[in-house]
Amino acid sequence: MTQSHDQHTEHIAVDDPIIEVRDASVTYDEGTSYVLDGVSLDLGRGEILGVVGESGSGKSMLASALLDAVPDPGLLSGTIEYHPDSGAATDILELDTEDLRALRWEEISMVFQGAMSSFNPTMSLRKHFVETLEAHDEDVEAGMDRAHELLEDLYLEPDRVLSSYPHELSGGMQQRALIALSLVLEPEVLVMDEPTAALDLLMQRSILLLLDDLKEKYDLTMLFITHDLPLVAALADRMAIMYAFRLIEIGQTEEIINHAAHPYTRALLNSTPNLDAPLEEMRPIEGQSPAPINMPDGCAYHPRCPLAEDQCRTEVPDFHIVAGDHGSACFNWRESYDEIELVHLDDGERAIPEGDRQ
Amino acid sequence: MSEPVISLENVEVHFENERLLDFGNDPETVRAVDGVSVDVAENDVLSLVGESGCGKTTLGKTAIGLQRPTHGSVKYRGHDIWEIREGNSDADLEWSDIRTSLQIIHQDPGSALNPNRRLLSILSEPLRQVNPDLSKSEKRNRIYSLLERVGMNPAADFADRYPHQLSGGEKQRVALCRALLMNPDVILADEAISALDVSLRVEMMDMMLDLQAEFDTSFVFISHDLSNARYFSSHGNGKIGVMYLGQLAEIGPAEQVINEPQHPYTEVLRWATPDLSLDDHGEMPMRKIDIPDPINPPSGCRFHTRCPKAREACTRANPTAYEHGEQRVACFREDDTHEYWDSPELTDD
Amino acid sequence: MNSYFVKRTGRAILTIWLVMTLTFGMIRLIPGGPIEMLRARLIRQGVDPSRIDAIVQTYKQDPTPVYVEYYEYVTSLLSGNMGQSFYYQEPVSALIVDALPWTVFVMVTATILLFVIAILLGALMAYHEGTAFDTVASSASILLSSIPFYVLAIGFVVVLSYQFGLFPARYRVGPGVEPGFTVQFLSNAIYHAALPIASVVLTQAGLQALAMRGNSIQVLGEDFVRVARLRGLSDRRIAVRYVGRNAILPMYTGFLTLIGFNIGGSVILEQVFTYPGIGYYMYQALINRDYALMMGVFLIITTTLVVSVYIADLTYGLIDPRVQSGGQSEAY
Amino acid sequence: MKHTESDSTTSNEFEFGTTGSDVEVTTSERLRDIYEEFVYKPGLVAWDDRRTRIGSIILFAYVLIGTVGVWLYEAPATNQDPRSLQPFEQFFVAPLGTTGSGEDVLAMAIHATPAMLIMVLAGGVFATGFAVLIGTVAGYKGGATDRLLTTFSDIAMSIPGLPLIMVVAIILSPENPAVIGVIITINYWAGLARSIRSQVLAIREHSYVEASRTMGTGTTRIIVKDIIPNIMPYVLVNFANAARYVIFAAVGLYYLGVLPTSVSNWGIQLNNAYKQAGALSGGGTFYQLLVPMAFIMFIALAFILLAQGMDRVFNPRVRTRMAGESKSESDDDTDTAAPTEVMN
Amino acid sequence: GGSSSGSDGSDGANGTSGSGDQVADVTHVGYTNQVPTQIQYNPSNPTSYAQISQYLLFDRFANFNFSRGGFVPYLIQDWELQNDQNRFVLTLREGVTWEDGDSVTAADVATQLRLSMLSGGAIARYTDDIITEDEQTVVLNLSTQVNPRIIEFNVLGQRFMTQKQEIFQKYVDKFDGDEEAAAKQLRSFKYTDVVASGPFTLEEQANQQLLLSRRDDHPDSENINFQNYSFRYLDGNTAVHQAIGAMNVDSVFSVFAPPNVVESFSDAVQMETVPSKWGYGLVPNHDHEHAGDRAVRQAIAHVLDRKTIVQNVGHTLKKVPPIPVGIPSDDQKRWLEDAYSDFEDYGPESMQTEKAAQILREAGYSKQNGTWVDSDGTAVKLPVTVPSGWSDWITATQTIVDQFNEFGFDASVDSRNFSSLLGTAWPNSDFVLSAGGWLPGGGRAAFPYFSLQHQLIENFRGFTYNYGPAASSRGGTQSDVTVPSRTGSGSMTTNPNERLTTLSETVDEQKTRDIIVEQAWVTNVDLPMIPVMEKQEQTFLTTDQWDVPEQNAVVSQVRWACTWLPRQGELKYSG
Ligand SMILES: Nc1ncnc2c1ncn2[C@@H]1O[C@H](COP(=O)(O)OP(=O)(O)OP(=O)(O)O)[C@@H](O)[C@H]1O
Ligand SMILES: Nc1ncnc2c1ncn2[C@@H]1O[C@H](COP(=O)(O)OP(=O)(O)OP(=O)(O)O)[C@@H](O)[C@H]1O
Ligand SMILES: [Mg+2]
Ligand SMILES: [Mg+2]
Repeated sequence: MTQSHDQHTEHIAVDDPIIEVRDASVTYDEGTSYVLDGVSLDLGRGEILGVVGESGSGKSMLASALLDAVPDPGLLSGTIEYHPDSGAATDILELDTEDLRALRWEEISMVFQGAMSSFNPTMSLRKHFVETLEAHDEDVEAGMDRAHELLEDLYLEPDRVLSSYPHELSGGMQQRALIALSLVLEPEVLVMDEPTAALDLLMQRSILLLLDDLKEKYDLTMLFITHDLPLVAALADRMAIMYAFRLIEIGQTEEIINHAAHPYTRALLNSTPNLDAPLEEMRPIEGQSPAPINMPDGCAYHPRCPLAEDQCRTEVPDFHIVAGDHGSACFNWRESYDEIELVHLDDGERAIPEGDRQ
Repeated sequence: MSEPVISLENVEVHFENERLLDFGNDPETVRAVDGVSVDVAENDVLSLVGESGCGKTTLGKTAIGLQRPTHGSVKYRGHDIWEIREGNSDADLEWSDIRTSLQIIHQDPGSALNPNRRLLSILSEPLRQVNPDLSKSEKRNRIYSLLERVGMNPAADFADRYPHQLSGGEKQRVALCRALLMNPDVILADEAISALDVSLRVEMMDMMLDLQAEFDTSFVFISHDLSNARYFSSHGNGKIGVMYLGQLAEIGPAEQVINEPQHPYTEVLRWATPDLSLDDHGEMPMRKIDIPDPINPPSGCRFHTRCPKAREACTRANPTAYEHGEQRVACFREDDTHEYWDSPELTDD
Repeated sequence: MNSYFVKRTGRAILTIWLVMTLTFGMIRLIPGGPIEMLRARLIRQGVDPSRIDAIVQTYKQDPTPVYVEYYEYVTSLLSGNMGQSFYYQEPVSALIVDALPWTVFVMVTATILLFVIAILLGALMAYHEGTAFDTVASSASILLSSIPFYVLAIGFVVVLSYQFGLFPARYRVGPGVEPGFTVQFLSNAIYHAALPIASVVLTQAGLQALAMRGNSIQVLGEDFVRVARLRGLSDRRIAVRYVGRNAILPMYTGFLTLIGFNIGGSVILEQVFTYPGIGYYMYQALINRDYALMMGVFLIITTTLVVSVYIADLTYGLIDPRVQSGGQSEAY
Repeated sequence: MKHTESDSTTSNEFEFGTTGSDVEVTTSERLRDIYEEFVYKPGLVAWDDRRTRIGSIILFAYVLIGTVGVWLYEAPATNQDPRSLQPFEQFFVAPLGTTGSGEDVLAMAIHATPAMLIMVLAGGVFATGFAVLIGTVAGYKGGATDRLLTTFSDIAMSIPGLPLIMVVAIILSPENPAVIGVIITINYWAGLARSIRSQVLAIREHSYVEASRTMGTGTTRIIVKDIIPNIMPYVLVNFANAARYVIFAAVGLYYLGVLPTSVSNWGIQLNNAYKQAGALSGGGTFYQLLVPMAFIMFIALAFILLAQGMDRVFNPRVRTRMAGESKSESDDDTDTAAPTEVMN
Repeated sequence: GGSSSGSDGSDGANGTSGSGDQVADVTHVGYTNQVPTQIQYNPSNPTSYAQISQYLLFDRFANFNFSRGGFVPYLIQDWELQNDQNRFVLTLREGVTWEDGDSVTAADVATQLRLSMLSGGAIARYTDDIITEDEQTVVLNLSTQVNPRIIEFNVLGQRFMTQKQEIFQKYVDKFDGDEEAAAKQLRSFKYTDVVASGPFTLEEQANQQLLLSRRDDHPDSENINFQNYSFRYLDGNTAVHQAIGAMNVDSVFSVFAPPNVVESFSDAVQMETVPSKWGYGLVPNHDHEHAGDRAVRQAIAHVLDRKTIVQNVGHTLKKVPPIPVGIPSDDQKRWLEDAYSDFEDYGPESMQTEKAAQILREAGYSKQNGTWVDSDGTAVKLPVTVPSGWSDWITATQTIVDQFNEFGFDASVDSRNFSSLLGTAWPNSDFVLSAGGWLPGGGRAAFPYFSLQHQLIENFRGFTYNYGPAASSRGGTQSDVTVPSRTGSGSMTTNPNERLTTLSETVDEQKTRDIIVEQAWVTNVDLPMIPVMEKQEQTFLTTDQWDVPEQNAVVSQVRWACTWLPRQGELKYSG
């Protein structure tokens, strides 16, 4: 088959999106450097979408963009449509200050990278909860009951935690308290930007488990950002891979893990230490990802890509539909199956079930 | 086997913390390391894993003589290093010899290198210590060759840079070079790869393993990630030690610890280690998420507050290490005749 | 009792005692004693030389060994007696009781005022970072800080007091104003303190404002401020509880230290304004070699300084919840 | 010891890299390096910042006045010109007027400059040098050394500065400007030492310091190579602050008449104008106050500007970015690193 | 009270205008530089003794008028040296009373003189005892012959009728026992609850002012047509300048106001100056190889341009002494009379470099590379020591140093702490030339005996004075001096110590004058001290609401016009 037969598309759609991101870009330095470059993405209602990418690839920008909270002086363009349970869709970027304030935390909430710095160090946690409730004109008593329940769900002792100052809690506790804080207004969507990056694995895994429970209990939609691919593998329904400020691959988790079609994704999978995989075949990715001010033309991965061709150097690839809702922004996604073996799979699994792939 | 390079015997490290404006309380004692015995052989790799705050760093630093143990002994090739330092030993070893033989690579690449010195200057420092007679050009040549060896080409260009002009991975490589230039017997790699991007970790570990073979150096490798520890220890034919609250829960050859974990805590760590398999890891094999306060560690077996298999007996006595093949495991379950088996299971209510 | 508290208190007392001893010794090294200064004064008054000799003769005392003098000084100090001023012929404690409130009034008011101004201005500059307002305010802050307070004070005296007669140039209150809690007295006292206070405030607020600006900008960049915005908190609350509180905290110790520092600086200020406070007496004591008074004033200024740092150290933990553990550091 | 083989290989491998003239190159290279490190790049960065640029220009002007100026401009003497000339009255005789005894006011101010500069330098060097010594040793060594030195500086800090200086100045009646500078900073260093200590406490937690210790590097070398360069920006900023303090205090003491009046000084000029020439009482001698005031303010301004702008200069990030070595580093605006604890 | 001086802004002299003999309820506002609450009136107590208010509260014995060069009788209406000069008889004015109603009697005067005698006053040296002849007459029985002018100055000068017998007799009695204890008690007694003898009584001692109110029953009361006199506390010259400039005060005494400040005052401010009989001169270290050389001293005197120095310091403040001699400027002509023209004036208004150079050359000095060196080739180095902080003296010194340097002496300003001058430099002669007073100060100095004594025998500071003829107790050797004789050729050798003793004991007027001329000549030639300028005391009177005599009137030539004129009916409220 030749590439011309490939189906390609600007974005991979889902059935019942709660958030539709279209061509979201963030620029600094008066438009000269893109730190988020034309990202289009659907977040399905009730799903957990894992976003993976190496440090500096624009993950946090994407997360901030969802709340129209890109740090100054960044400029955010594109559209981000929010579809509430009932009622009309709104473009978040068009909202006025008051509506935006209502949307944030009440509809879409966020947990930041680094809980340690997300709390005001001079205020007790109870204050944080109370002031959040007050700022949104909620009933404080009912809200605090909710907070107690949330904290208990997160394996914390509510009274002790609430009367503490942030620094009196361990990192893991702070992170869980922050999750509770972000859920206290019962939002629909929870955006989590590397909520566990600073924690050790045991705590990360435990929190992930709790998140899964919370998602069920509170009927949440989650966007989970991490640079640690295996971490989300067990949690996420779908996964999106980011490289150099762009989305380069998206699909069901199983698809990504077992049938990743982008050379970068495959390399990333191969460089991930894994308890079960044979040791010999793990390979690091050579080279470094580009900085926003000197992005290469064409596919941003081409300087590191073993499959790079002329076309890659000049054209930015769209999503090529690999299978169903699995899209990969690579001209040579087919070749990558042969050229880059996934080391973590058993030999049998490595073959491409040809029939499924277009 | 030959005599171990370092051997720790029943090492304890306690820190006393004074608290401000805290009326009436005694100073608090953190038992960061509490009775650990372990050996590091020539050309060995020992990985220490465990949760944050369990005492890995403290144990590692104690092993290389950066931290003075409050109890127990740390021996370098059979001689107590603190006695040598104090001059109380009749061994024909100088403290400075020991000092140069035990080196460290830290976790944070950002603070591992003095931001005010160029790489050449940073890397000259170890040579200055071990080979003060080398001429400037000889020093430079050695540095260049080692830089190239760790893949930093062109070396001359890199040597002229400041640390902030390097990526995190490159900084860690320089830190590795610095340790290697000391020609050490043991390098403590304290989370040396944790701060790096996932994609760079393997590369860094490979590099260390290559050089371990080449320079005949032993590594004490600290990580909280079991899969990294496995990668490192397995390749280096070494051991993995699992720490919990200042004590060694389990220690043994890498593949055995990974594949046949004996201690319930090792299983917990295994559970927590992410992998690319899609099947559910299942229920959390722990009764509580948070690690107990190291100031008031639980009585008996330290893990009993979280251990899913804990029984009443575990609250009473602290298990000693049981041999299990090449592994050593601190759990009563190793002793088929222990009263553990007869005591009731612990529940949280 | 808490050991830190005990240690800190012990150190404060030790400090005061050491400074007292040091001063005691140092003052005795000053060339020319009170008697010589008395002689000089009498000569200038045109008193008959033979009478001067007679007077001076009667003041001469048998030389006591320094350690005896020291012992006597310390013991009488412990019973609250600071000795007799040779120049003013009054108990030192009476002079200090008379003068200290005025100095404290001027300097504490000035320091509080300058911090309030600095905090407000600094916060405003930070919020408007990069705007023309920021540039102008920063430049003005720097310019004002380059004026020594006494130079501004002299300028004030020349222009506002002498040229335009808007403010009194000297004294704590006007003639005929009787002390008491009367409106007249209080307003008169404020009127007289206005220029001294203004010269301290104007010359010192700038740097503090810049510090506040820096702190605020730093805090504004903190994640918790961002999160607070996302949480929908009002701007006012963020400005006060989040940015303000955290930016002011690092200035707290500086505030108390500056009070002590300024009380020391009153030596020059009160001279310029002929404001008989502690600093004024310090200078008088110095030029008249009035040992007892000098010691007394020195001791009082030292004590204020030590006490303000002591308070700062002890209360910082209460104000900043993060500071809980006294630093324990391993010796290398 | 162990890897002798690799030793030989490395030296062989890089034989071609070693040129015969290695040593000479090193010397001249080192000179070039020193120039680059300490003159060119800091200069470049300093120049880039408006504050340091203006500050340096002003300071340079003072240095010129203090060196060339005193040589070009006739020294003040009584009756060198007509008495009580107003400024600009006879511009070519005495541009800024004369005193009641016919001294050129500008000449007095100019000829007071060299002593002032020496004072500032001596005071600044003493205050910062001593503070660095005490602060780094206390912070780095910790333990009993730390307790001793900290108590020492705490006590020094608790002595009221100005009164202490006045007493010492009267005891010693110093005339040498360098000595005066040191006396003025006799306890100024203490606060600085305390804050340097706390910075060192943080710095010594950096892993490269521990790495140096692990290599067996001596304490002195660690302090000099690993610690001091890190506090250099802070020290320089505080040097400028100390300099300003020296000016303020010295002028104040001269104004009060506590220091010997044999030398000329702006403070003495102030005093004379204020107390003798009747500048207050509308005798038309206000200009005699203004000239020394301006001299004091501008040099103080220079030091504030330098202090405010200077912490960038020795920051290697900014330095290399300016020198065009690295392009990718983000601008971390060091503006925000204003000192939090400033004293008059 | 009737004080109208409520605030800084108001003029003290408003209120109902009095006409004719009526007493206006106004306050004349003067000034004091002492903290009012601390002022006390026991003249035997040196601390915080009043400096101005006692002039109104107490009657002075007699007042020295500088213009007349003699005492004007006041409380002591008449005095006479009689009975073969062994009695000094004082006669009191009639009708003077204490404010408690008692008359001021001879017993009071005697008490005060006795206390002075007992506590070491100068009269003790020649007084056997003091007796009261009757209510109005006091007699001093003298032990030796004394120059009557000396007695006058010692008994009448600067003495106020303060020590009422009723209150102070007990101290006299105490001297019978333990003298030291008595002296100490007397010295520490603070006389604050005063019983006035003058035309005013002390009404109030407040923080900022002393308030005095008029007494009806003083003989001079009728001369005073205003009710109150207050002394406002003003600290420092500038405060005074401002007060008088804004006419917030009605008069000030003894203030230091340079010409430009005086010029800035309104026309309604009138300045009176009186000589202070004290002033800046150069005191050489006579043991110094150059300063001890008469030729160098003469050269110095020639080099100095005294007029320029005075101009630099301020002509309102200082006066140029016409000739450098041990007699105050105003009194030189009066005492030297015909001999005046024989005296060398050393060029008061110019630098006589020619003459100076000639003198030096004759004495073996020469000029090399612009600097004078002595015959050994040692440069003439003349650092001039001056107390730091005395700004007028420093200005003068600076000018002198500049003139020296211009001439070719290697001179510099050596400013030192006053205390270190007092403590070490002066006692140890650790200087080359020191700024110092060339006159002893006070009205006394108008009698050349005192000023010559000061120059020739004992530097008044009571420290080492190593001039040859000086008293041996001071470091001198009481040696003779040889100077060229005043008239024509030849030289004259004299022993100043002996001659001045003679002067103090003679009652013969001609002899007195002869010795004065002779010893003045010695000071003029040998220059034991080099007079530079004489201080002027300034008093300011406002004329907008007060009638005062015209400027420089003879009656105003006293210390202090502002307190003397009211008694004389010469300062009246005019509305
Ligand atoms: N305020 C800013 N101004 C300019 N560039 C910025 C700013 N904040 C972030 N960037 C740049 O935007 C790019 C994307 O940043 P982002 O924080 O989204 O990365 P990330 O994927 O979240 O990385 P990490 O895993 O390190 O958090 C980076 O290159 C970063 O340098
Ligand atoms: N210098 C010290 N003073 C006091 N307590 C200390 C000190 N160093 C470590 N501790 C305490 O000792 C315990 C063990 O610390 P250690 O750093 O060895 O843990 P770790 O296993 O390395 O943790 P991590 O994975 O977070 O690095 C912790 O509770 C820590 O707080
Ligand atoms: Mg991020
Ligand atoms: Mg650690």
